[in-house]
Amino acid sequence: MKRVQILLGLAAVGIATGGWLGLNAPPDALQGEYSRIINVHVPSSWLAFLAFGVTAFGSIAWLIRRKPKWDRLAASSAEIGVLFTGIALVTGMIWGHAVWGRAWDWGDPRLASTAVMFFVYLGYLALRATIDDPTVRARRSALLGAIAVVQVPLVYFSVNLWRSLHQTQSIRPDGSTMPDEMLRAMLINVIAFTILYVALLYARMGVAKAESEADQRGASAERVKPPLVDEVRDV
Amino acid sequence: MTPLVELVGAGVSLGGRVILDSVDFSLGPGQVAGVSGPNGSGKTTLLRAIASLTRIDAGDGMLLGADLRSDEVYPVRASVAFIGHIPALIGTLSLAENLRHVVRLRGGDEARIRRVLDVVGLGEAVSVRADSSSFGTQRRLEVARTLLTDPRLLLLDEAFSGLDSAAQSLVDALIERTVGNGGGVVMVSHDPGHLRDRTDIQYRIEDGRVVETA
Amino acid sequence: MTPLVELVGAGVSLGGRVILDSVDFSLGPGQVAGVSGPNGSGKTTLLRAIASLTRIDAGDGMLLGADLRSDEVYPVRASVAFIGHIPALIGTLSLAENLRHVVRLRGGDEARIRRVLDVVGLGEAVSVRADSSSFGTQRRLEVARTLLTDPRLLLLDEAFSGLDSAAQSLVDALIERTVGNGGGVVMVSHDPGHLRDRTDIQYRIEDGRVVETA
Amino acid sequence: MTLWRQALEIARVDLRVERHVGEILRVIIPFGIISLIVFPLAMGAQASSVARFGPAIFWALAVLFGMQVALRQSASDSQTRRDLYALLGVDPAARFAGRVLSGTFLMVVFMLALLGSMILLYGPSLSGQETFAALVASGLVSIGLTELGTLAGEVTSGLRNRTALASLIIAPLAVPLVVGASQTVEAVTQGTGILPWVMLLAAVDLALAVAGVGLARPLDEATR
Amino acid sequence: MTLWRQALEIARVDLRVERHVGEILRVIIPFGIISLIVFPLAMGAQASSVARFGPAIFWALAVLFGMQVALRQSASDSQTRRDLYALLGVDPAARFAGRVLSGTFLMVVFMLALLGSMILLYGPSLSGQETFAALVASGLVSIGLTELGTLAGEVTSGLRNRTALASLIIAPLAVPLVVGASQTVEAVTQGTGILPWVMLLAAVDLALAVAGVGLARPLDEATR
Ligand code: HEM
Ligand SMILES: Nc1ncnc2c1ncn2[C@@H]1O[C@H](COP(=O)(O)OP(=O)(O)OP(=O)(O)O)[C@@H](O)[C@H]1O
Ligand SMILES: Nc1ncnc2c1ncn2[C@@H]1O[C@H](COP(=O)(O)OP(=O)(O)OP(=O)(O)O)[C@@H](O)[C@H]1O
Ligand SMILES: [Mg+2]
Ligand SMILES: [Mg+2]
Repeated sequence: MKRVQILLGLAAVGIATGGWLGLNAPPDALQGEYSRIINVHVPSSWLAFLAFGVTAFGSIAWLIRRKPKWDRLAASSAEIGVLFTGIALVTGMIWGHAVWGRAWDWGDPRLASTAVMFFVYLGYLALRATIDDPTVRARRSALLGAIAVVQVPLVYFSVNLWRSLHQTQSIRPDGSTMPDEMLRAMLINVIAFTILYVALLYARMGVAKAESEADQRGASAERVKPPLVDEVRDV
Repeated sequence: MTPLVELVGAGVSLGGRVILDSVDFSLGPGQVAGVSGPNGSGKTTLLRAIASLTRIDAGDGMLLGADLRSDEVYPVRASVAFIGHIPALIGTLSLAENLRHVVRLRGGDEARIRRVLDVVGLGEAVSVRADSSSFGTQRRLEVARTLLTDPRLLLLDEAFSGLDSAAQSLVDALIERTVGNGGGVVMVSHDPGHLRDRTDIQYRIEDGRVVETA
Repeated sequence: MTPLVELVGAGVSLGGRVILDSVDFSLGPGQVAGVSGPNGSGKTTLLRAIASLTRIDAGDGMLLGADLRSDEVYPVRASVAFIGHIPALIGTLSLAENLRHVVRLRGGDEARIRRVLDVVGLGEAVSVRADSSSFGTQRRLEVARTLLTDPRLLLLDEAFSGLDSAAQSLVDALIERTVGNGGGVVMVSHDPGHLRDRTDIQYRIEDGRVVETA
Repeated sequence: MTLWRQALEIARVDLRVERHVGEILRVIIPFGIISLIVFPLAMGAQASSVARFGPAIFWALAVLFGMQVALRQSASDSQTRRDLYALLGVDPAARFAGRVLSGTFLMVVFMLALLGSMILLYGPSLSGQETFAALVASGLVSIGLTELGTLAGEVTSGLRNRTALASLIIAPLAVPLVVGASQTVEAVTQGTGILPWVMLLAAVDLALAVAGVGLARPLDEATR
Repeated sequence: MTLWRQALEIARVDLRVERHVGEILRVIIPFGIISLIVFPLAMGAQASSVARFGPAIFWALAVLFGMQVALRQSASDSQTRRDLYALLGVDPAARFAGRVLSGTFLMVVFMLALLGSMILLYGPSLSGQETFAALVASGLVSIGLTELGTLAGEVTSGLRNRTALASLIIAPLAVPLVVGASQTVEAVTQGTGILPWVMLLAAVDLALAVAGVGLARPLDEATR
């Protein structure tokens, strides 16, 4: 059986258990059923960071080694990262809608900086989509990937510094007041999601490889041929 | 038999300078006119004036029956083809897309595009971006464009430059075809050889004046 | 006597396509090499690779003692002059301003600018904007730029096109001077005549491969 | 008829519809949203009161994007390209119309993304009617601003330094547009009729369209 | 030394070119001012409170429009031009520095125009100190934005719809600048120290400068 399938299987099992536990754990006193969203929200938030970290790693590795696989790693991880950041944003907004009564709260820096991070990597992907030449694409996105990773903490820092001057009406000190069962479920989900991420990463990289080979074949067909002068009259 | 192009004492000034000074020029159907002269003498400006791309501000001019100094030129412009010093393509579009754009704007049969591309030898390079294809390839694409629009007046400003020998005969075929259909050709070249055996009449320009007609 | 340029099995790919494939090329001091081949065969790419403007991604290459695949090229680039298909000028600057920009960037004596402009016959057109001067004028300005930088390696990509006969002999003088100073010249042309009586060695390229060396 | 066919074709190529529209959307929508995020961050302590500014910020950003259209335009329209079009029998009016079409398309996309995100992020208290009014207004403003942008582009690229003033004259015309737009929404809030405002916007759009088409030839001539 | 001489020369020529083309001063500034005007108008009822938010709005708009200034600059860098510079022995780092110099100059002009109009239009109660802080911040923001614009311009050079793409890439990176700038002024108002914010801005500028110079060569390679 292929590595990807094994990983996917593991992830499925993990998420099933995590989900089951999460659904049966006693709901949070304050938030009721909505607190269960944490089982998706927190794992995806964590994966966002992991994925973008890997993108940075791939980018730098490419700059040093210049091997296509590092470019594929960076790109694939960025795509998955954007996906999970999106999930974190959406689940977060749903959750917020439920517990704060509004989807977005400018009082929590984490929100703004997450959103910004989300767009940094959307930009990264948009750049890739615009470049046809594989080498140029690899070079430029590797540089952007490297710049981005310096910039994510910078945004976090600045936005937090920004908030710190103003009275924060914080969501929660931390998850500690969560019921233990809920916390356990969440941790299992975090692990399961991480396995899922690795599986998706492998899969996506495989596809990317196939794509680039297809491009190669397509491109190499193109050449300029001698003209058919005699036919000029009748076209 | 009315001439395709007729300039009488035509003058052009650009940037406050007189570039063309009382030029007389005439081209009849089926004729090929050659234009030669030193750099900066006004050859390109003459072609642009004939094509109504640069307005004449002295004398009179007719292009395919339209007064060059009036709005009559708008409708006739579409029957003029111009191959200039630098290929006029949209760099971010592929070769095929460039031609499709032309056909759709001008009206015509998109099916011909493939044929024409084969004729100019670009049948297998259609999906290359124009600005990442070689200079000569871009030149060939301009020839292809002209083949698609088959014009009544063909203006060639050193159209042979950048083309390999095979592609150069392509331009010759283009000239023949235009002339064959009763159109006219004006070609600029620095190579006396090029002009000698192709032209019916030759104009020599030196700083903005026609100094010799043969 | 080390060669000025040496390519061994050099390859270049662009847009995911192999453009140059295991090319061997060598140019010694005082030599003039000619390059010919059909449109799109890779001549310009070869010149760009030699000038380190396009990186070779296979084989090895040396340019004026610098490894083409390393950062050693940065210092030597300034001794290379390239006249390409399309004039490389800043259109919104005047002819004189363009040259001054060059001199100031590269270091050198601004006083020479006037002299050089006279030599290329642009002494009176100095204040015309580059993009509103004629194509041949722009070509001449490139010759002027090369005269100012007097390079050790001169790369000419159809440098004669667009120039009138007088200006063409200017390019010949440029070639002689470069060779005279122990430099080297690589010239691309579609005109066998141009190459025959100017070059010591000729390369013919087809489809990115050197198919013939004479 | 031809003029329209040409305008549509130019718009198509402007957007390179078949391959790159997706790409454009992927880029423009996020940009709009980020611009929204910038404002509260700039407001510091009062960030929480951003809800009240939602609409104002929305319209200000509309102007920003209108200007981008102007610059996009002047960038893509080189003299060579103009000449090419001229000899393909493209009427300058068709070129203007085409640019406005593609520009408006981008602009509308931008505005919709902006409106949606604005409501989510700032949570302003917009009634259904107000939202509707905002949508109508956005549409009309998009057209108007794009027409302005395109004209401004034509003027700066075409006449170059000959008339530095021209674009300074054109740009302020954006004011009535955006005022009209914001007032349309205000009117709903205040319960007064929105018709006069909608009419104003429509009138400006029309006037600009007429101006654009009418000036197309003279502007084109001015570059020759 | 050479690197500086080259940078200065490139900046000089950039400004010269801008004087010929003049898009930045002729299009971006007017549009920037318009969106300032639009703001209170669009706020309708709360228009009165515009004075309080003047600075915030200023910063947001300054950054958003400033991005465009930064981009227009780097747009002028065609491949032909890069090649020309390369064979003149211009180090990519010098090109970066030169662009940043000229860009910063234009940006400062833009910022001053906007700041002036903001004070005129909104009449915010800015103390001398606050105005000073604003000026300092503007300076630092101008540098940072230009560095960003130049970097983004390099990364996107020669690509389709590069302006939109570059805008998207810059916008998030500009967040620290907005925050820093607005907070610098706010800090004065609140009597808390402005140092941390000035430091933040300076840090960002420095980081970008290092990145720009350090990545100049790889970035240049990336376009070959
Ligand atoms: C990647 C960044 C993020 C991380 C690391 C993160 C992490 C967390 C964690 C650990 C919790 C559970 C602990 C707690 O309840 O406070 C939580 C709760 C929450 N998050 Fe996030 N989150 C992120 C982004 C977001 C975003 C973007 C939103 C909204 C759009 C959001 C909305 C919420 C809400 C509403 C809660 C529940 C608040 C409460 O319990 O009262 N989060 N987040
Ligand atoms: N940036 C690029 N991206 C992709 N392909 C490119 C690029 N530049 C050149 N090519 C391809 O490389 C091939 C060789 O181009 P090159 O300009 O070297 O040809 P050439 O021999 O100079 O032709 P010509 O005689 O027309 O000048 C062409 O098929 C062209 O499409
Ligand atoms: N837009 C313009 N503004 C000002 N002067 C111009 C403009 N276009 C051309 N000129 C001037 O007109 C003169 C003739 O230019 P033109 O291009 O017609 O010369 P040409 O005969 O084609 O030269 P070449 O052989 O170099 O192509 C040149 O001196 C040029 O400087
Ligand atoms: Mg000419
Ligand atoms: Mg070539």
